[in-house]
Amino acid sequence: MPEFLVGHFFYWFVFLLMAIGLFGIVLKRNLIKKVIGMSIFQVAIILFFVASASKWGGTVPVLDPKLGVSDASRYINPLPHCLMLTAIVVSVATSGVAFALIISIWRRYKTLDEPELLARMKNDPD
Amino acid sequence: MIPTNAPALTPLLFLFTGLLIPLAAFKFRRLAYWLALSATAAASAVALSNIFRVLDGRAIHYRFGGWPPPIGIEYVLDPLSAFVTSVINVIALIVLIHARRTVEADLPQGKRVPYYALVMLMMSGFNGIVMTGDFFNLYVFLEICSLALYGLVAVGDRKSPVAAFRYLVLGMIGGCFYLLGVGFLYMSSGSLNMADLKAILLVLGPRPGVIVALAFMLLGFGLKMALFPLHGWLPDAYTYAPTATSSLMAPIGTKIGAYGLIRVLFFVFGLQFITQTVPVATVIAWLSAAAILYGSIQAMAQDEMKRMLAFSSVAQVGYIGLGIGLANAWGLVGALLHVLNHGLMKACLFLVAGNFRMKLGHSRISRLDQEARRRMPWTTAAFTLAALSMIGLPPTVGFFSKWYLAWGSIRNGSWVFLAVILVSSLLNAVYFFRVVERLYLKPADRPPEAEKSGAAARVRSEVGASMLVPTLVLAAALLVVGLLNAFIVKGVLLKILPPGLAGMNP
Amino acid sequence: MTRNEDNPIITLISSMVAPFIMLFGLYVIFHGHYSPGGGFQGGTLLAASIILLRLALGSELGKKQFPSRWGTPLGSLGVLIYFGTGLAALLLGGTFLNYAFLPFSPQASHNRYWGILSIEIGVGLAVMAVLVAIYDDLLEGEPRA
Amino acid sequence: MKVVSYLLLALFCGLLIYASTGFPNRGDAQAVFNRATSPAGTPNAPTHYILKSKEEMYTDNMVTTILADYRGYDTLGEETVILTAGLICFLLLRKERNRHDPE
Repeated sequence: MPEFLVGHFFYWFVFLLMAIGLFGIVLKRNLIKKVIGMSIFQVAIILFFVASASKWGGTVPVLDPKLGVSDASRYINPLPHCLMLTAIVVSVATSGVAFALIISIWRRYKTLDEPELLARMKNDPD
Repeated sequence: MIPTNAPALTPLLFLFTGLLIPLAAFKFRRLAYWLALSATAAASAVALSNIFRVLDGRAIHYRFGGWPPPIGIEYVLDPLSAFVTSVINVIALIVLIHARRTVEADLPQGKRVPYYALVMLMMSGFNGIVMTGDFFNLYVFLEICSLALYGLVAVGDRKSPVAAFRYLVLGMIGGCFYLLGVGFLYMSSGSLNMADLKAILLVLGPRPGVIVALAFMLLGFGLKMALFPLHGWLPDAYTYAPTATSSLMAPIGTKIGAYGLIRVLFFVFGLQFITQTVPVATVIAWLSAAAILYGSIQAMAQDEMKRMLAFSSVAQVGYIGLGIGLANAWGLVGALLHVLNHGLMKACLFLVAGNFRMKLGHSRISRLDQEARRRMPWTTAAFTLAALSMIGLPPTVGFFSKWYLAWGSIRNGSWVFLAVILVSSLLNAVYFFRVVERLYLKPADRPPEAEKSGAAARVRSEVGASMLVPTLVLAAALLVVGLLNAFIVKGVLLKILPPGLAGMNP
Repeated sequence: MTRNEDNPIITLISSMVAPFIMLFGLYVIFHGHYSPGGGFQGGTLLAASIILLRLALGSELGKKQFPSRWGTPLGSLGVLIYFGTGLAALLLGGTFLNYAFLPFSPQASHNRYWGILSIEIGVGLAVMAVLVAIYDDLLEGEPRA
Repeated sequence: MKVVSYLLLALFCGLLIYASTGFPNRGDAQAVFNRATSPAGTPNAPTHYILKSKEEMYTDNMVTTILADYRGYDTLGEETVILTAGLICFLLLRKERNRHDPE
């Protein structure tokens, strides 16, 4: 049981981080705070993948001449790192687009508060 | 060399055009549209020929970088992906022909170049999703097409950035849920390749990680395809997007989610897993039934035609989901046929709404009357035909997919779903005849100016040929595909069925 | 937005530091084969040096160094370098992105080495150009700093 | 509405924790995704990457080899994603305003 706890507590922290991110997305009223929540959620997923890559006693996945390549367990798993580089770029791109949208919302409605925004949209013809 | 490379060509072709347009348009801005159009035409031709290439049952595999599957990424062209790519590419081609004038009306000169580039990137994402045999690669292309769609939506009406932002938030959650599902699958099995995972899952059996991975993938695809409780982004996005975008995303966008569901449920997890081990199929079927009723009832209450069509899309996605959830041969054939049919019908209806917007300046149902029909007889005729098809009158396409879905419900003994299909047809009739009645029977509020001045010449002002022909082609396709549906079902769709579902004799 | 006109320390330090950041970005791109790094990380550093100058010297001077209208075309050029490397492999008889078929060297592993370098350059260029372009676009239309 | 949101969040966490009970311990070199072959007997990709990347690509950094070669197509998609973001910002915010923006 303690072994299970030591082996899993990190995942639970990451899950907590995901829940915080989702909380921000769903319950915050300000659009910028929603974007912050999105970033937290994405970072939590990235942490989750990277955490799964670790091996006790393993080193960074760059070939070390002293270690050689005979034993795969000496290097941590490089695949999740590579996948998460892609996911980081995706999250950067999503945030960029979100801010572009927020700027054009601000230019048209002069507010970023969601209930206020909906009220102003309702009064808007079109 | 070329035939073996063919399946990979369509996403790459779109990608290449999407990269070329910003460069070429530095000098020649007008080139953007023609590049996009010719790429789509070429891709449609390749996709249609691919159907015949894989019908003998042997899938074409394409290894990127020359690495064998679990090591590298591969594209798999099997009958399912060949069918779905043909549907989306051909519909996109027809819509793009129509899009030229509406984009000119909706966007200033300098913005058309990035617009068409984004359309190409979106199509590359769609094709990539359908072709790929690797879960993470699917995620990357899912993000490409979702991102492009957020941008394409946000240049529409005044309220469109808000709609696009909501779409972005929900789409991002969907993408992240999918990625989380992939992560859980990877943690449980150590592989990202679909075929490899299928073999591993047979050995592993139902583990907590695998079950939750399935749940998250369903949530992710459900958000992308706007299945009932997850449809929040759809109505606003469809309503406020520019005409070209909404007529591109309505027939194609939700189908990608449906494709993902079919691929994951039937071709990776397998029939046994989704019906007996973890009965998610039943959940999907009930949600879809709710979606059909909810979408149809909401559609009756709408005044703006695009918004009505959007809610009707929620209902139609429900039909596809119902077919998937029935998890028998009839249901799946019905769902696949409805992917094609709903694509054609919705494209036609959105083009009609675009035509109304172009010529009348609005598409509000309460302001339509005989005057509109007199001015645009062909557009009105196309609308009527599409409405009949949505209701499901034979011999239009809408009838046949409902026929297969109804048979699937009967085979499963689920009379509730049969009742839902019948009731929804009635509801469809109500909300479409409301429009048709106005167009044919309601006299114009004010006498047309033409009568006052005594000249009846100005009465007819139909849209130009580049907009009218695609609309009419789609309307005609509703009849032709309806008449040919036996060939499509026997020749293509029955070959798609996964093992365990084959052996149906309609 | 208010701005202290011509703060000499900020101007001097950032214009001194920016070239070194750029140099380090290039190092990260080209040294990605042997140490943590690669196109994306290096491209981000290059973009950081350009954006630093824009922040410190103001957009007018910064745009002399890197005009904002270059952003999108350079970005697609970068992706096109990547795509072209893959396409060259396809045209030379392999599958898409199979660098072993590139004509750099008779040895497949060396070919792959050079292929990776070529796409890292494309990635770096694309990331730098697009990040600067996004920064410029987000600032566009704001009151002049 | 707020209560429903909190309940959904709790459900989300519960689902995740349920899933995590099936995971191998963190750092376990014998976990299913770290072995030489998968349970179905197919080769396991990360092990191949670690053992073969020097030989096949003459490159020390395994992350680079995966990023650029073994899974190079993903990276092409990634570049496309960021180019898409750049194009969207161009489309939304460049000087030539949309019809509805006030000057």
